[in-house]
Order: sequence, then C-alpha cells, then structure tokens
Amino acid sequence: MSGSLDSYLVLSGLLFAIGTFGFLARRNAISMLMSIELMLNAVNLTVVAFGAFVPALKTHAAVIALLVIAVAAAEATVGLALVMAIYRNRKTPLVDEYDSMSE
Amino acid sequence: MNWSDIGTIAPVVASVLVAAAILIVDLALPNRRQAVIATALGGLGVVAAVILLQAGHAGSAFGGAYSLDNLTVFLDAIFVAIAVLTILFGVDYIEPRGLPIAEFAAILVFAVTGAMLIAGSTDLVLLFVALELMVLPGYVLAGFARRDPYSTEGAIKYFLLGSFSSAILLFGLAYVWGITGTTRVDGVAAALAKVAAGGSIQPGLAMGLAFMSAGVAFKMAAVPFHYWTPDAYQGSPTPITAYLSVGPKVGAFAIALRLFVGALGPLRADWLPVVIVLAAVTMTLGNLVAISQDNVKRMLAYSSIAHTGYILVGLAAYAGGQHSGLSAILFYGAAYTFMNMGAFAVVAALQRQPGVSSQIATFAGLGRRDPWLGALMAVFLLSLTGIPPLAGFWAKAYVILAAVQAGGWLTALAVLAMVNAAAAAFYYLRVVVYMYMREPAEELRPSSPGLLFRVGLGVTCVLTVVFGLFPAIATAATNAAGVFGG
Amino acid sequence: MPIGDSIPLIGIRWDDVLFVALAATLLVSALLVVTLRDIIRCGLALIASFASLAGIYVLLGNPLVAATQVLVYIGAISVLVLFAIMLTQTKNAPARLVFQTQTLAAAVAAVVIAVVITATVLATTWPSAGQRLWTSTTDVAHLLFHDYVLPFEVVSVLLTAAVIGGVYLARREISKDGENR
Amino acid sequence: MTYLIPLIPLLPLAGFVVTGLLGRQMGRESHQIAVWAVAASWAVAMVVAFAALAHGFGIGDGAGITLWNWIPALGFKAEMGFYVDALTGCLLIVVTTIGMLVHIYSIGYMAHDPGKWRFFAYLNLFMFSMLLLVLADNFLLVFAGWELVGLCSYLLIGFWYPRRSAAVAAKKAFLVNRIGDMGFALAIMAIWTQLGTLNMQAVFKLVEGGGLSSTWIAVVALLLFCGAVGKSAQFPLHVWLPDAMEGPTPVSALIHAATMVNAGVYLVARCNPIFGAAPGVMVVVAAIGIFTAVLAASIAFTQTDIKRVLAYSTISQLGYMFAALGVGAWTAAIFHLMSHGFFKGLLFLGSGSVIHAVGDEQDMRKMGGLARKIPITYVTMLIGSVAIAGVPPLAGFFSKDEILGGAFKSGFLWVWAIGFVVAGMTAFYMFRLMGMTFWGPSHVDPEVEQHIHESPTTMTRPLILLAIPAAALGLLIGFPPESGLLHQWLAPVFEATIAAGGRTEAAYSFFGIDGGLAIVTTGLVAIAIIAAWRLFGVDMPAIGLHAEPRPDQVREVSARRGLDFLYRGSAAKWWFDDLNNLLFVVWGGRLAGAVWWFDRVVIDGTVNGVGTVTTQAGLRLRRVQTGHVQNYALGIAIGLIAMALGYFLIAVR
Repeated sequence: MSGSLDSYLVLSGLLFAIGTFGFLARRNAISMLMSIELMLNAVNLTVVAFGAFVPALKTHAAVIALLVIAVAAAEATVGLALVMAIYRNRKTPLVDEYDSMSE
Repeated sequence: MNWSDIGTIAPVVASVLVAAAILIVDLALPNRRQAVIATALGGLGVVAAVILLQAGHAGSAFGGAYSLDNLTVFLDAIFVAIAVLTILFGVDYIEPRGLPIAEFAAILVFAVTGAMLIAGSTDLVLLFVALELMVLPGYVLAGFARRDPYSTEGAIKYFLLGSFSSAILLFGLAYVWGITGTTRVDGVAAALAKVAAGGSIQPGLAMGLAFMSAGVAFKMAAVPFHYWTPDAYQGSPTPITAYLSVGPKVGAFAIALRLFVGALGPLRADWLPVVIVLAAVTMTLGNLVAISQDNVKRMLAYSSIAHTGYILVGLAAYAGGQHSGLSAILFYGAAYTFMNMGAFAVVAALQRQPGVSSQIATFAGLGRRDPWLGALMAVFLLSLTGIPPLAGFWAKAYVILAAVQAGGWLTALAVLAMVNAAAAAFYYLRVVVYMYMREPAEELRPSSPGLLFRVGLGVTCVLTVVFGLFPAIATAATNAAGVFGG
Repeated sequence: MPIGDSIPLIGIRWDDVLFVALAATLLVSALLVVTLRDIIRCGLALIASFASLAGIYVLLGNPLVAATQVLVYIGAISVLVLFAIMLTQTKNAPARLVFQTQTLAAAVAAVVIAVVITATVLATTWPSAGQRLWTSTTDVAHLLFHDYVLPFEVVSVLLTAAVIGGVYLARREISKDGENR
Repeated sequence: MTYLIPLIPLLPLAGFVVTGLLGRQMGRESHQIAVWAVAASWAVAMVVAFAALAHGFGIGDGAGITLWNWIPALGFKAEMGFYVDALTGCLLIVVTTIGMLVHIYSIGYMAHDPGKWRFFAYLNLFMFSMLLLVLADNFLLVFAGWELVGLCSYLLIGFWYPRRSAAVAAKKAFLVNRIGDMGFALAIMAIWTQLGTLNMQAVFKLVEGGGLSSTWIAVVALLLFCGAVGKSAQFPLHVWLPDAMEGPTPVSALIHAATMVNAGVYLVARCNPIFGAAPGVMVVVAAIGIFTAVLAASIAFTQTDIKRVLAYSTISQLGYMFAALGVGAWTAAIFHLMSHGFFKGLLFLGSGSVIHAVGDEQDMRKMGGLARKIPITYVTMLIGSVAIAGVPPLAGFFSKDEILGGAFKSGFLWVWAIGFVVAGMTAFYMFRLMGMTFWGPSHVDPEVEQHIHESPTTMTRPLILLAIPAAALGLLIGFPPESGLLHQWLAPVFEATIAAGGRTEAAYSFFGIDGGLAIVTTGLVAIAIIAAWRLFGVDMPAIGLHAEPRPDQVREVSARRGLDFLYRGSAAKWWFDDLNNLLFVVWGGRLAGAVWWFDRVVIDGTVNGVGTVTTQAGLRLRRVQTGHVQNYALGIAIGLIAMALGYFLIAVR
C-alpha cells in the first residue's frame, strides 16, 4: 500500500478536496487562508510522491517542494497582512460581510 | 550561473535593482517625493534601454530555464511601458490621498519584474514562481489605499481567489510534471509530442491540463473564472486599476504563450475546443454584463473581460493551425495596454480630487467642462470599441482575421467576435453620450492633472492613434515575436 | 532495520502501518481544520496536519522536505496564523456563523473534485518505479544551486516583496488616507 | 492633380480638430474655421471632380494616390490610398456642394445655440468621414469612413440631447446601423479570405477575371448589400431614419438626405462588377428597393410632422435608387442620387426655414398659408417639390424617367409598375405637404403668427443656390435622356458590367416606348398634384374644413362629407373630391395606417425588443456577481469541474 504511487496521489487528492471544501464553506478569512495552505500542502505531497516513485524526478521533487513552501510562506504573509488591514476597516474577519460591491 | 547568464536576464536584474534603489532613496531622503519619482522613472528608463539593447539577440540562461528571444523582448517592453505609465498616472492620485509613493513604486516594480520573468521563462517552476512574483505585489497594490474599505475589500477578494487559483494551477503543473518528467518547456513539449503521436492522452494528463487551464483562465479573467475582476477593479485606487487591467492580463497571456503554446503546443488539438468555448463565453458574457453597468470602472472591468475573450480568439486561431494568431495576440496586447490604460487614466484624472466617484454621471458634460480630457476619453473608448482607424480596430481585425483563416469552428467564433464587437459599441458610446450629450449634474472643477500625468495621457493617446494609422510599426515587432519556441 | 520490515505474525509491513496511521491523522486533522467551530482549535488541527504530512515526507524518503515542512509551516506559518487569529479576536461561534449558506453545495463540489481526482489517479498508468526512492540531501543542494538557481533567487525576491507589502499593509496608520471608489 | 486629392478630406479634418479644441474660446465666431475649411475643400473637390469627369476613367485606371502602406502584416495588402474616377467625381460634387451650403445655412440656423462650436466641429468631422468614404481606394478605408459617418450621425442626431427622444433616436440609429455594418465587415472578411486583397480596383479586376466562384460572388454581394441597407435606410433597417429627424434640420439635410444615406447606393454602384456578376442578388436589390419605395411613400401620406414626411420621402427615393441599381440602370441611379441630393437637401433646408419661421413648430396641422409670409422659402420649396414630383423639365423628371424606363426596358415590369405608382404617390404627398404648409388658411398659433418672418440671408441664400441645380441639373447633365453629359462621364465606370450582363441598351426613343412612358408618368403626376392641391390647398368653408382642418382624421372628414352631400355645389366637384378621397385618403389612409402599424409595432418592436432582451440578459447575469467571495469561489470550482470533464471528453475522443 505504502509502496504504490497511487495511494499517495489519492491521499493528496483527498487533502486537496478537503482544502477546497474549507475554502468554499468557511466564512472566516483566516479559515480560508488555512484551507489554501491545505491545498498547497496537497500539491507538495503530489510533488514529493512523484519524486519518490519516478526515478527521473527523484531529486527535483525536493527542490520544487522547497520552492513551493517558500511561495506559500510569501502568500501567507501578504494574506494575513491583508486580513489585518481589512479587519481594521471592517472590524470583522467574516468574508461574506465584505459585499459592498455586489452586482 | 555565470556572467553570460546574468547578461541574458539583465532586464530582470536591472528592475530588481530599481525596486531596491527606490526603497533606499526613500530611506535616505525621506519626504523627498521628487527624488523617489525620479529614481523610479530613471531606473525604468535604464531597464527599457537594457531591453532595447537585447533586441535582436537570442539566447538562453540557467540551463534553459530562461530564454531570451523576440517574444521576451517584446513583452518586456510592454511591461516596462505599463510600469512607467502606472507611475505617471499614479503620482497624481496617490499623493493627494496621503499614500506613500516609494512603497507604491517599489511594489509595482516588483510586480513588473515578475511579469518580465514570465515573459522569458521556459521552465514550469520558474514560470510559477515568476507568476507569484507578479500577482502577490498585485494584491498589495489592490489594497494600497489601506484605509479605504473598498480598496481592502477588493484586495482580499482578489487575494483569496487568486491564491485559490494558484493552488489549482500548481496542482495541474504537478501532474504535468509528474507525467512528462521534466520542468523545462522544451522537454515537456518533446514528451508531449510523443504522447500526442501515440493518440489519446491519459486521464492524469487530461486532469493536469484541466487544472492548469482553469488556473491560467483565472489569471486572464476568462469566464467562468472572472469573478474577481469587477470587485478588484472597482475597489482599487484607479491608477492601480489601470495597472491591474493590463499588467496581470498581458502577463497571463504571456503564461499562455509560454505554457500552452510553448510547452503544451503538441497537445493543441486537445485544448483547442476548450479555448474556443472559453473565448465565446468570455466575450459574450463580458459584453452583456458591461451593458448594464452604471459605474465606469466596473464597466471597464467587464469590458476587459470581453477583451480577454477577443484575445483568446487569437489563441484559438493558433491552436487551429494559424500561426499568425500569435502575432495577433501580441498586437492585441500592445494596443489594449495603451487604450485601456488611457481610459482608466481619464477616470483617474477625474478622481484626482478625493471623493469623486466613477459613476457614469461624473462624465456628464465632460466634453465641455474639459474638452481635452473628453476628447482623449472619446479616442480611447472609440479604440476600445474597435472603430477604425484606431489601434483597437486593428487589434480586433487581426485576431478575427487569423480565426477566419484558420477556418472550421473558428469561423463561427470569428463571427461571434464581430457580433460582440458590434454590441460592445453600445456601452462604450454610452460614456461618449454622457460626455457630450448630458448636462453635468453638479458643477465639478475641471481637473488639471500634473505634468507627468499629461505626459502619460499624451503617450497613450498618441500610441493608440499611431498604432491605428501605422499598424505596420507594431506588426513588424509582433510578427518577429510571434515565432518563438517551436 | 533491526525489527524487520513487517509486523511479526500478521505480516503487515511497518511502512504500511505507518502510512495508514499518518494518512488517517492527516485527513482527520485536515477535516477538523475545515469543520471545527472554534478557530483556535482549527489552527491547532492545522499544525497536526502539517506534522503528519512531515511524517509522510519522511516515509517517502525525503527528510529534507520534512524538516523544511516542520520549520516553515509549523514554525512560521502556523504561528502567523495563530497571531492573526488572536489579533482579530475571533471567538468560538455557532455553526451558522462559521459556515457559509452554500456549505452543502461546497461539500458536493469538494466530493466531486475528490472523486474526479481519485478516479483519474486510479485510471492512469504512472511511469512509476514501483518502489520508493531515497533522496540525498547533497543532490538536492546541488540541483537547487545549479538547475534551479534562478527560481531560487526569484523566490528570495518574492519573499522580499511580500515582506515589504505585508509590512506596508499591516502597520498602523500614521497619515490619513483619502477615500475613493 | 492627384496630389490635390488628400487635401479634400484633410481640410475638414483640420477644421474639426481646430474647432473641436478651440471652438469654445472662439465664441460667436466659432463657425469661421469650419466653414472656410469646407469651402476650401469644395474648391479643391470641384477641380478634382471635373478633371476626373472630363478624363473619363474606366475601372482600374482612375487617378489614385497611395499615402502609405497601411498594413503589411498577415500577407495582407491594404494601402492608405485614395482613388478618383467619374463616379467619385459625381459624389464629390454632391457631397462637397451640399456640405458647404449646409455649413453656410447652419451659421444662421444655429446662431443662437450655445453649442454652436460643437455643432460645427461635428459637421466638419462628418465631412471628413464622408469624403474618406467616397475617396477611399480599398474596402477597409471605406469601412473606416463608413463607421465614422455613423458615429457623426449619432453625435448629430443626439445634438439636442436634453430632449430624451433625441438621445433615444441617436442610440437607435447607431444600433440599427451596426447591424448593417456587420454585414459590410463580413463582406470584407469574405473578400479578403477569397482574394487576398482589399484594394477595390484589384478586387474588381479579379472578379471580372473569374477569380471568385459565383457562390462567393453572391455571398459577398449580399453581405455588401446588407451594409448598404443599413446605411441607406432600406427595409427592414429603415426604422432609424424617421427618428433621426430629432436632430437639427441642417443635419437632416446634410446627413439624412443628401450624403450619408447615399453611401449605400454609392457602395453598390462602386461594386458594380461584383453585383453585375450576381444576377440573383440584383433581383433582391431591386425588390428591396422598390418595396421600400412604396412602403415609405405610403407612410408619408399620413404623417403630420413636416420633417417626417421628408424623411419617409427620402427612404422612398433611396428605394428608387436601389431599384435602379437592381435593374442594372446604374447611371440612372447615380443620376437620381445627384438630383435627389440637391432637391431633398433644398427641401430639408426649406423645412428648416419654415420651422424657424413658425417658432420651432414641426406639426403641419399648425401651419398653413405661409406662402406670402416667407416667399423665398416658399418659392424655393415649390421648386424642390416640383422637382421631386417629377414634373418636366426639372431634375427629378429626368432621373426618375430614366429609372422607370430602365426598369421597363430591362424586363422588370413589376418594378416599373410599382415605381409608376410611387411616382404618383410622391407627387401627392409632396403637394399635401406644400398645401398644408403654405396654402389655404393659416392655423398657426396667433401669438406666433405675429413673429413669422423670413429667415436671414445666410439661410435663404443656400436655398436659392440649391434651387438652381434642383431645377436645372436634369437639363444640364441629363439631356438628351440616356445620352446626356452624365452618361458620357459614367460610361467608362459601368460599361464593362453592362456589357458583361449581355444587355444591350436600346437607344432612347422620344416618339416610342420611352416617350410614351414619360407621358404616362407625367400624366399620373399631374393628376396627383391636382388631387393634393384640391384636397389640401383650397379653403372649403362649406364643409367646415377651415374650422377644423384635420386632413389626417380621415374617416371623420369623409363621414362629414357624406352628410354634407346636399350642400355641394356641383356633381363634378363632388365626384372629383370623393374619388380623391376614396383613392388617396380613405383607402390610402387605411393602408397607410396598416403599414404604419406594421412598421412601428413589428419592425420597430423587433429592434427595440432585441435591445431589451440584451439588457435584461445583462441584468440577470450581473446578479451572479453577488459580492460574496465564496460564491465566486464556488463558481470557479464548478468551472474547474466542468473543465476537467471537458478535457476527459476530449481525451477519450
């Protein structure tokens, strides 16, 4: 089981779907951010799994994973800063209350 | 890494240095905004010079991760022009609102650096990282007026959806990488050529394509991945909206060129139907919704969605076997950049005084209140409509002609594009009507923008007209840039 | 390995046990992240899922990524998230305040995506070696500073830009901004 | 001489730029530059036009000048160039002459309008666009001019924008025109994909050389005709022109009577090698043209707004021109275009003078008896009416006679028959207009009546100057019929097409078929004029017409007349009146009413309906944009799933 690429890819797919659900369902901006982190982790798991089973990709996977982690960190920085900024204006982190521009 | 590698990516290095220089000047000389602006504009001038020096040269650096070719030079030039124009338009707007120029300029230059990297990247990982470098500063810029609820609201929506789509794009990239076994564009293309020769594609690859297409479609604001556009555009400070409407969009099409044309070119028969549907839905929906907008910024946002659709027609024409579709995309990108930035700049000029809204009523009587501004807006809007002999006409003509040449379903797409172009006249000219055929509701002072702003407006207007009268000037470059990769 | 590859008597491989355990932890904690009503607990569950993922990376023979996962995700990002939670003073809330009105649709969409991915994965023949490969850290370093040096440099620029932008957005106001629409 | 050509459009363009940007500062003198620019352009155009006419250019050997190569890309050749031959020359004469006179007229007409500078700027821009359209040597440049005249028309119809109806009319004109423009654009695409060039003369050469299959020729011709239908307000795209009368009267005269609406006729005539090779399409052209002619004429019967009568008359006359094109009477069409340009321009400017005199009143029921009060306007308009009615020897007689004769002799008997009826109808409604406006008792508001005065000389002089060609043009260039000066000029342009059609024109026979037709037509016209005069021109106290003169309230009037039978003086008079009544008012009125209903409800309704549906769809779709970021995200997720399924479908294909 742990010896097949399929099981890891399915695992990462499930993680991605859980992240998607969180992103679509949660009202809190920070919860949505956490969901995005889950999705990015799913991507990383995919990458590392490919690296672990496909000889040509062996070392590359680690590098790509590292770069993705760094990008995720940058995204989190900007995202949390934006949450801070809008919290100061609106006094709520609930995203669906940010609808002053509907239609 | 060696010196020749650095030489190849010189424009990117230069623009990172410009961003650093802006911040250093701001630290060294606080409250000297002229120094900051001079540094930014001068630095970007140097970047432009470096790009021009590279024109005609070709090469690759970092083991094939980055390629210098005519496409890179052409796109780099557009991106630098976008940066310069954004700064020219931004100063007049940022200043009265007490926002810092240095941060604005530095973040903008970072974003443009990312865009320039996209233009030259021939490696999937570099492509993704460069994309993030382009969009992350974009989120910050969208929320740049951080005390303004609209600005931060637009920014957080842009950020959340943008990150969501980045994750989707990345997921797709991971699968394509896993199947082809390489991140280099030419390697991917070679692997996929084998796949394409073998007949049908594997489900895993199809899913990777789907996720990537969705991610890229989001970045270029194609329907149904466009939802972020109206809110982000309306909320952002207007000169930044001008930037967002062209910078990330041309950047997204640069990705499309490098990724779909360069790497996924062998599979173009597979993604052609998707692009056709996307193009058709995008331009139709963008136009339909634009018709019912009363806020000019929002109207221009929807119109920019429609323009995405027209540009996608060029991409579809390429996939349909018509190589001229690529130069058509590039011409469209250049023409769209100048006319759309110009249109947003006029909105920004009106909003120079804080508190002026971008509702269409603001434009009532502009033709008499401010004949120059009105005339410029009219030129930009007519060009966006596609009325000859302005740049927008040729832009549309080229993509549609390429589609017609490709034949088949693309002929139907071309006809649909023409129907859409005809319908679009309705809402663009509505603004013209307001400018020339309505009495202003309240008497607004004529806005007298600063010198820099006027220079920017002049440049966009002249280019819009010149590209219309002498499209040959641009087509020489687009034709050269349209033959890249394979 | 001194204790052998598989559990004595039952014959299940240790690896498989570990994998199942870690995968279960990962999925359960991830589900908790998206379903718990108290956002602080969500944050803690997030840390748990990051940790179990690090374990899976080790299992996949990639200790370097595992270490980075612990350092960056648990050490930095989680802390940032927890800080943000504190700063926005979000409290425990009833479900209707936590979830969107479209939760059901979201669940359906997520399930469809999960099914699509799973089906695709199972329907595809992967160019797999059939066994796990171990990644040497030296090779990674070599590759990072050779093939991937440009993306690496770009990431450093990206982090710089993110920090500048983040600081600008999050720092307290000094001057008053104008308004616009 | 060729180097003079670019000056013709560039002078008005310069005038537009200067007036547009500096006009407001020039105040009362803001018209100067615009008027002088057009006058200079007229002078140059006259030189060029007469040089071209005297030279006798044929297809492809006209005087051309290429300014620069417009687009070299895409294996595509289109030059920024101009081309002048005899056909261009004819159009130049009409456009620049009427354009100049309208400019002069507008000095007086718009004297008190605060937006005068804007008006003159637009007029100049229009002149530039129209001249560009006429002079262009390739289809793309024609298209550019085509779009620009549409834009100017839009700006000028809506000039008095505070009137809501004006803004609506402007929008409608633009949208309806866009439908036609799309046909034109598709035609350009088709030509380019099939022939690889857009230079008109090159295209014609290729078509004549058999470079295009007959199917494609028919497709291209039909698409081009679509464009012409929109611009020249032919059925079913005619709905915009009557509404366009909301614009200032000089605009109606210049754009909606004398120049822009002729663009469609010009385009078809210019593309005669293409149309000549598509006989099926020619029948369509003739049918649409003659149907429009009779439709519009019947509507003109019952209109009470003086400008609307003229608008429907214009549509009707344009229909005549298309009928002429359709039957292959090319020269006759251009002849009618020229003579119509002059007399309809005259009539519109005259109506403007009338409206000016009676205090901006356009309802003819509130006019009457103006002949003595504004004599110059009256006399010039009378000349125009006689000319359009087709009374010999004025311009309209010759051009109309040639069209009818052409239709008859080419075997299009049905076209001739309908055209013959329309000739009578034209005379009738024009003299109804004259009667209601100038003759009989006055129904002008007494308060306004005191202020009725003749217009200033800047307005009357253009009327007099236009009356001269309206009266004399026919004799000057159209006599002797079918071999006059105009025929000699235009022969090289059309002879190849006519020859290719295999139709040999019989010589004009004064004492044969042609003379007979002319006499019959003239007879009908005379009857119609007399009928209209009796009906609308004479004061009839016996039946109380002066007390309640509402000729449009047809049934009411006729019912009264039935009761008043005994009061009648003579049986002959009764018979005459009643026949007229029956023929032209009761039946005609009912028919016209039905046509009017059809036009307003069905055709107009369709046009408006398309707009409403589009807007509604936009509003519905707009609701998707809820402002909630998760709704957007869900949309993206659904799009992602759809895209994945799409790719799977492609993959298993």
